[in-house]
Amino acid sequence: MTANNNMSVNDVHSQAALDGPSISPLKQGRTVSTAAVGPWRLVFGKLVRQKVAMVAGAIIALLYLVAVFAEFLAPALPTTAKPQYTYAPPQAIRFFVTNPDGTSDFKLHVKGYKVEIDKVALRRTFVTDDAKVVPIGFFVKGPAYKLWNLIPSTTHFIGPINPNDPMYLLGADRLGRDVFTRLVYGTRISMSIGLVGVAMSLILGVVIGSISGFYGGWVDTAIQRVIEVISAMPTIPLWLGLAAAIPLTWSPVSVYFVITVIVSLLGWTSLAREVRGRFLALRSEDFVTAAKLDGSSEMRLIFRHILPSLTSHILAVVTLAVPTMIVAETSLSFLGIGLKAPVVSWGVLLQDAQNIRTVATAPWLLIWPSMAVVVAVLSFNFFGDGLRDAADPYDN
Amino acid sequence: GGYNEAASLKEQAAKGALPPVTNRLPENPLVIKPVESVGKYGGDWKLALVGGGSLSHLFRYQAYEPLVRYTPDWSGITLNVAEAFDANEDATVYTIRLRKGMKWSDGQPYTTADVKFWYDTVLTDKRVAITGQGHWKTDGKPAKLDIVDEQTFKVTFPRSNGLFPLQMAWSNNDHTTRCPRHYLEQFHIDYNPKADEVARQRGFQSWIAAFQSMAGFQDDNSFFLNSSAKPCLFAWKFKTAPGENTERAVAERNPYYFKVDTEGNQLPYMDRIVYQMVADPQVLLLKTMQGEIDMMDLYIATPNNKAVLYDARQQGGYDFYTLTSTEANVMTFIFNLNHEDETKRALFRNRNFRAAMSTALDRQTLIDAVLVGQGAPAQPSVKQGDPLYNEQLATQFTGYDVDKANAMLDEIIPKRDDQNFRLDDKGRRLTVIFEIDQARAIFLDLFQLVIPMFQAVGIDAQMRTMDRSLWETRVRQGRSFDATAHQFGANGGVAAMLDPRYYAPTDSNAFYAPAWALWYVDPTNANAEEPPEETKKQLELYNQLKAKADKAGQQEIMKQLLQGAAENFYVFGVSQPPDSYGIVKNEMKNITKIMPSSFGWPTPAPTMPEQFYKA
Amino acid sequence: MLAYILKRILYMIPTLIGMSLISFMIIQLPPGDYLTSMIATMSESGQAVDPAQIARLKEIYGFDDPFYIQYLKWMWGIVSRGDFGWSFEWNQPVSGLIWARMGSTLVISLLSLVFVWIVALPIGIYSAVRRHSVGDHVFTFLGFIGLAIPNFILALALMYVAYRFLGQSVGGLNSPEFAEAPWSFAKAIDFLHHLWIPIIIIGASGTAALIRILRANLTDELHKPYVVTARAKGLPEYKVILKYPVRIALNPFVSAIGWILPHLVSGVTIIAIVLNLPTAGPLLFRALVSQDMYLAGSFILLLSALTLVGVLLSDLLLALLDPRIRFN
Amino acid sequence: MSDPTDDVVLTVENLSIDFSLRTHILHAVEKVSFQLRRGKTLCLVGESGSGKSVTARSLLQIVDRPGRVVAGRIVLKEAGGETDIASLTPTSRAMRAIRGKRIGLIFQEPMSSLSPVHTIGSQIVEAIKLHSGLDRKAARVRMIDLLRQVEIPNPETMGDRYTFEFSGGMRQRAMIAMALAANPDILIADEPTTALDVTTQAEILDLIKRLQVERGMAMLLITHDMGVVAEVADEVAVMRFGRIVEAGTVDAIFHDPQHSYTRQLLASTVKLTHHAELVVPAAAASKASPAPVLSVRNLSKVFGWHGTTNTLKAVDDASFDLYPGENLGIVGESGSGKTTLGRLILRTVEPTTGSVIFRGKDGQEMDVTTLGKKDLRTFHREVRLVFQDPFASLNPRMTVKEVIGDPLVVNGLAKGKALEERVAELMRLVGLDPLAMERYPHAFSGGQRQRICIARALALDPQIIIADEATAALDVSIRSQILDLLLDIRQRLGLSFLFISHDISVVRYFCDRVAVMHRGKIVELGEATQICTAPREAYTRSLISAVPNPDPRDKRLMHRQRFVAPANA
Ligand SMILES: Nc1ncnc2c1ncn2[C@@H]1O[C@H](COP(=O)(O)OP(=O)(O)OP(=O)(O)O)[C@@H](O)[C@H]1O
Ligand SMILES: Nc1ncnc2c1ncn2[C@@H]1O[C@H](COP(=O)(O)OP(=O)(O)OP(=O)(O)O)[C@@H](O)[C@H]1O
Ligand SMILES: [Mg+2]
Ligand SMILES: [Mg+2]
Repeated sequence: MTANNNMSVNDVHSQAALDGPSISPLKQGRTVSTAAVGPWRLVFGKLVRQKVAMVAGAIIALLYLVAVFAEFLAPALPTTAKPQYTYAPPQAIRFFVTNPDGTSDFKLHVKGYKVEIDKVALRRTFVTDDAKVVPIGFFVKGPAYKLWNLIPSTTHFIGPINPNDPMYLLGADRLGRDVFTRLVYGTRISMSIGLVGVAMSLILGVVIGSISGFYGGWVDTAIQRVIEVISAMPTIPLWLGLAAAIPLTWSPVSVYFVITVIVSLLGWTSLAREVRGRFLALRSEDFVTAAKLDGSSEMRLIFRHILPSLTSHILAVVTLAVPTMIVAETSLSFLGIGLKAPVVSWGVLLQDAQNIRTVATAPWLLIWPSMAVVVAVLSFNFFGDGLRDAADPYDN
Repeated sequence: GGYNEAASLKEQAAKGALPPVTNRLPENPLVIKPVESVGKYGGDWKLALVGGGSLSHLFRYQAYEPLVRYTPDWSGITLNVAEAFDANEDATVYTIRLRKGMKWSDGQPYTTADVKFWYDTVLTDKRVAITGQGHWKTDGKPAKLDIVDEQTFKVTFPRSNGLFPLQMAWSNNDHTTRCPRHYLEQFHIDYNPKADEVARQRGFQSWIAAFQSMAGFQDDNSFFLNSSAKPCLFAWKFKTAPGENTERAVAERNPYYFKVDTEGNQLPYMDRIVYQMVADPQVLLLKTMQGEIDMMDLYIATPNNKAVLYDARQQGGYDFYTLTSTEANVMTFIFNLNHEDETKRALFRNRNFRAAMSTALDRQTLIDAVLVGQGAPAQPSVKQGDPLYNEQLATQFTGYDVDKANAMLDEIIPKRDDQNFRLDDKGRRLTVIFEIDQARAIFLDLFQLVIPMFQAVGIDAQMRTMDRSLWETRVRQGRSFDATAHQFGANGGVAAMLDPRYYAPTDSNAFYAPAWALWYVDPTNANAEEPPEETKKQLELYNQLKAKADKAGQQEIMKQLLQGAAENFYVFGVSQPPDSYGIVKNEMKNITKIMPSSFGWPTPAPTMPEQFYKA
Repeated sequence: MLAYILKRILYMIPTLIGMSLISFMIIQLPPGDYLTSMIATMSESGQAVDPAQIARLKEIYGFDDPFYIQYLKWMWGIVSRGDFGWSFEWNQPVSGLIWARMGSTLVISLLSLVFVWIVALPIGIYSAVRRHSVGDHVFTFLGFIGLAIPNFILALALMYVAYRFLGQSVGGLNSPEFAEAPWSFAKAIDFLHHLWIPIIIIGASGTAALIRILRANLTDELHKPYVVTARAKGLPEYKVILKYPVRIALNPFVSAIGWILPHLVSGVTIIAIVLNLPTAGPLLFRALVSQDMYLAGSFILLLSALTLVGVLLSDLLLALLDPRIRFN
Repeated sequence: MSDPTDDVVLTVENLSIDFSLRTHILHAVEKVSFQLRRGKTLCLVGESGSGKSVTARSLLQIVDRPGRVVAGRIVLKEAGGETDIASLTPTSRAMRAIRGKRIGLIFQEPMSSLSPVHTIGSQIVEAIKLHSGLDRKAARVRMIDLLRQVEIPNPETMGDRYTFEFSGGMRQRAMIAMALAANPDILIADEPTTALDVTTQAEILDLIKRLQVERGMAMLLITHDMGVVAEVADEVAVMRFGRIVEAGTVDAIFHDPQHSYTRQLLASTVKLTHHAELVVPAAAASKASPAPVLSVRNLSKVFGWHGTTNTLKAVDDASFDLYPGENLGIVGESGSGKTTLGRLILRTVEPTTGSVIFRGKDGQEMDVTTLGKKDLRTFHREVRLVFQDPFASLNPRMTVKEVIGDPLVVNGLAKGKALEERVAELMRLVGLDPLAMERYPHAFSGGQRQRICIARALALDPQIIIADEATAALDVSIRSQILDLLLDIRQRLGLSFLFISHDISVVRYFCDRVAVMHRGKIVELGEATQICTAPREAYTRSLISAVPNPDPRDKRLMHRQRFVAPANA
């Protein structure tokens, strides 16, 4: 009898499959597949189809590559100052040199400078010296460095063939340091330190918001009060207070790291509020009750059953928070409580450029670091956008 | 005689709102010879202040009216509020005569009673406990004040105090001309039994706080705060004082000002001084370029800004004036000779160590990069050409020689670790943290270049920048900092004697030896430390110098002091400070084109702003 | 409803106490106190400092009291007399200073808020309705540029532009010639001339976030069945969108209004310093740097309290707008 | 009647609608043709997912995004000629003039089809003003009139209420009022009664019929309830897989069906009018007087704050026993407390008073109302719930394998390979293809989802399953298959069912005993056949009389009894 019943169900089932709704392939010759695809494959597949997100992802990858191999990629050292080239403008890369006999040869080079000192205006004026050819090349010998503080080397990805020749592709700063080099080195700090803070406030925000929204009641009320206190507090006093309270013997990087961490300990509130709101709505959903009836513990309910519904939101927050952290660093540097020289970060570079002299006479000091921040921020956002769209299994 | 006055005052006098000008001026007004020409009345002097904590700069523009003031070239002093200022032979008794009929800005007479009031309530009143005015004391005890009559008083020191007149002229050093008895009485319990009540009405806890605040002598910044009600002797008095408005301050001409020009016109020529409160120097720079500022050098006149200011001369309608430097060096490296850490203290006190560090510096590179080539390698010293010039002090260890520096260090701290940094006697890596006030932009630039130079000789030098107040707390009050950098001091003349901070640890500005300076001021202080013999000798020389009443005698001793400084080699520097600059609107007249730059000679006040005028 | 408001107001009391305690703690974090920076300045001008006198001053200012006594004294002054303490740096009661600056802060904050909304709302709606269109990408791009360029850099650059090409007096909210003048038409025009830079800069960073959030919320709402219902009635498309999904998508913004004040004050501080605006930020910043503790503490406390009120107001506003919340 | 073509107000010709999906193009509607006539009702029946709603929406050009009309014409008769709706731009003025004014649409989901932040009244007023040019006052008067017509009590005050203050039935009626606001010529009603119990359903059908007669409106009624079809249809079109497989007069369809699917539909309908034959309660047969596995005593639930007048007794003093191997049906009006009763037993809602005694396999008794967290978890292993709404009870972010496997994982019963095998076994048991276990819930049809929920309930070998409207969303043929499956499982595993439903025929088919609930109280409890054929209580009688008869020649609803509740019950 049992078998019989089962049979009848299966019969209809297979009949339905035979005589289902009519479908046709998207394009001629493509096979139709409705077979199951793993969730990650699906996300990835969707992501790949979003061109903007892919480009953004590639740029992020590139930025991290630059961060990892900064020493090798930079033509010079970030601290090497050449007084004779203070405020030297950027040089254009040129490809051909004209020989005296009128023919031209392919030779990668930049043109040197003619420098004059104006004693009254207290500045050097630079004129491109067409006669001075500075040949440049790839994998050239240059100033010695230690890759990751371990591997000593003198090979640079790009640089002047004669290490003493001036090559300032993005110009020089007020101490005659190469902006390109400093930008490359700055990538390392700017793209790494903030992430710890982002991760911390993410975890705190999610966990505390979950607990508040899941349990409700007095737990929720208490947590809400704490959130109110913390987020109503202006951040500048906190930064200043902390900056002054941290022992001086710590290196600037670790001081900044610690401040970042502490501030992210306080920066979780907005995410927590959002997560809580969603939890309040979701905790009474049937599928949560179903999971509870299945015997799931509260932790499992929170993390396995409810949280995945928030992935898209959380992803968006993360991708927004990373660039916010990069920008925040520059603002803190401005207040003198962020990173400081001799550490090189984009924020420090921008802080250096934060004066009328630069705006008026050396805009490259402002433009390139700003560009770096803008590109990073845009990349993170477009990539995050794409990820979010792709992670939504119900979006077509 | 027939004195002339500004139209607005004339009007008021005509209406009877003011007494006639003759009655407002003292019987014997101070006659000022204009720098170029007799001016005309009118116009605002537009200035700016950056940040709230910089009110002490007001002394430079508006409030330099001591009994005696410095001459425009800072070669000495000249009479100002005082009609006569005489010393006895051994500089123990000074007799000072005020101007008869001289009045505060509210028309009340200014007499010796005001001086006496100050002496009683500020200098010697333990309750009020306002500090400073060290030149009124010898051996920590105040001089004796004798009032002879309404105009004359005598100051008697138990011991010779030859620097007294020079110090009286120092910026903000002369309380006696800024303490209106008739106004401040109400806040002092001895003069007004209800002072406590008055204080509470104004929001103060007690009469002490109220009196301190109203007198404004407790620190430089508070003298002007909310001071529009306080009478003064200055050319301009506040109508809207700083603090009464946090955005701008306005001072108007004082109808009772005691100076006239050679043609009998009562000074000042200009109607008002208008200060904008600016939060960031960059805005001020833009405002200057736009022509919103009439005459300024503070905050904006950095070497870096010169190029943009130069380009904007046309649009801003201004030109430059020259500020001759009075500082001992562009930047002085200071090691903490009283360090808490014994090993470090011993090392830092080793003159050869400091000499080696000095030798490791490539000064020409620093000068080229940061000073655009302006300047010459030198140690903190009196400048060449000054009668006090000491060649050894100025030039020793200025040659750049890494090998030599290494060799010198090898004799002291030969051991190195795997990263090639030197180890101290205890085997720790020798890390020297330079703590720098982040507001000093030039220091930051210099240090970016200096640190690799120190590292090249195996010293793990690091820089920590911090906010000014934190820096003050750590460096001025702390003993645990390794090293720092600072400027100021003096490179010659009168200033070198008044501020010998890098030549002998005479006061708390000698950051290299705070404990020794403390010992000099107060040997019984718990934090004081007896300095070694050679330093004690320096301090003794300074005592002798102070006791000399004549200039020649003072110079003789100063020379010995400088030679001692060369031998001690407490600190080292980078370069002789190049001349600086300021901007002045083309329409501003009677401006001295070359003047010293200093706080003690409060630039440009000794060039007499009261006779500035706008064409 | 009334009970709810009362309950919320009651909740505010412990929150405020917590906030005051934290504000007080923060301003005490840096080593030293106002006296040390004052002594520092005194020594800077060559005055010798007598330790005995320092002790006396400490006593007069009450700096040698333990932390909690100082805190209680301060709180007692506020509660009993409305006395927020004394500003050492400005030598004035704190309250006068604060109120003078609070007004302009609120004006600028509100104006830039309005600016942000005016710019971001249409763009956000457009971006949501035309998701992934060229216009959407262009606006997103521009918005993010505003987000990515540190606003002090933008402030500086715009000021330079205003100086160089527009010949405008930069910084502050008035040209010097109008600073003392009474309000007039010309002064108002001048005021507006000064206002555009700060508003654009504050707006630049704010719009991007608003556009993004609005776009996301609206996208979620646009395909809800009740929108189709409205369409099926025959309503024109713009009415369909404005009346239904936009109304609901705005709710999160309404609930966030209350939190904007501290963000604006913190975020605007730097701009205000650079642009020389007479707002609370720079004064607070100075007070913190110089350890003018009652001024700083009162500022923080007041901002927090205002925020709390703002949060309450925005919650009430939200309840007014969204009956689901009102009736829960 | 005159020439039938004169009566035609709308003609659909060869309508085809495609959905371009990620992997393929779905032809949701293919070559569909039908006509709507003045004063007549066309019923569209068919399998779930066969394209009924999509067809209806296409008439107003509001098909959801990837959907597109690819062929065919939708010709609307106008005063001066004809308009092809399919050729209009969706946002054009012409199209907007048709929406609401010419064609009114009642949506399938009343819950979310109304704006949550506007009052019901204002949403109706908007529709009135848009097409009639009445001023606000007049529009409001008309709105109140409309609400009164759809039998909303106190229309003056209810008009100012919000959606969530309306019960499901009231929302559906408000929706109808809105669709009728501009006196449309054509009314499209998309399953207007799915969420309702039979009594409410009957009233709404009555109303629509009345209005139709009054106004001569043409109606397109979409439903899967063959009883309803038999009661109201003039013509019937049967859809399957996007095509109309058969169309004709209602009589012809019911009494002379041609297509195999139509026959299958009708056969299932008829089958469900009797009690399942082969079922003998296993436990009841073997034991003389078995102890009940679950004893509910005096269970009550009061919603709302204590002490205020604003309280609602959702369950009021309910007592009953459930014996091993027994199917106990619970029927009753919408909102009578059925779901709440089930939830009280599981304590996902805390009871206000009363006790629930459970006897485990080992014979040990426990009072569920006093259990601690840990014991409750063991209890939940034995008593499982199938939710009323299968879709909502499936986590949209978990694959079916994870959903069914979750109870096994958290109870530590299976892992890895073993887990996969057990899940496959369960899926086969409920007739699902185990190959589909990696798919997400949205990739299943309503019936398959319901079966997933049943598989999850069965995973832990429970003693009791509380099945809450487990077949409500299915068309009749699938419904009967699932019921058979459950009966079979009961027999094999010896479990008991608490079967909550508003469908009397399903209860009669499936249950041994039936409890009738009304306003939280169990008003009658007895043998299923007795309740369905000889109800004793007045309420039960009215309930049974409201069950539509799936025979157009015997329209029972006309003779139904109205139950007037005693005042203030
Ligand atoms: N937005 C959409 N995207 C993809 N497919 C859709 C969409 N809307 C409907 N479909 C598909 O179109 C087909 C017809 O759906 P429709 O809603 O018309 O079914 P129905 O006959 O109304 O079913 P039910 O009785 O369950 O309401 C279904 O297979 C459905 O999956
Ligand atoms: N959480 C709750 N808060 C307040 N009232 C509730 C709640 N849950 C249910 N109710 C009310 O309790 C009554 C019974 O609801 P229940 O869901 O048990 O009805 P039902 O018999 O299952 O109806 P349906 O046939 O529509 O599913 C209803 O009037 C409902 O409005
Ligand atoms: Mg449908
Ligand atoms: Mg129910």
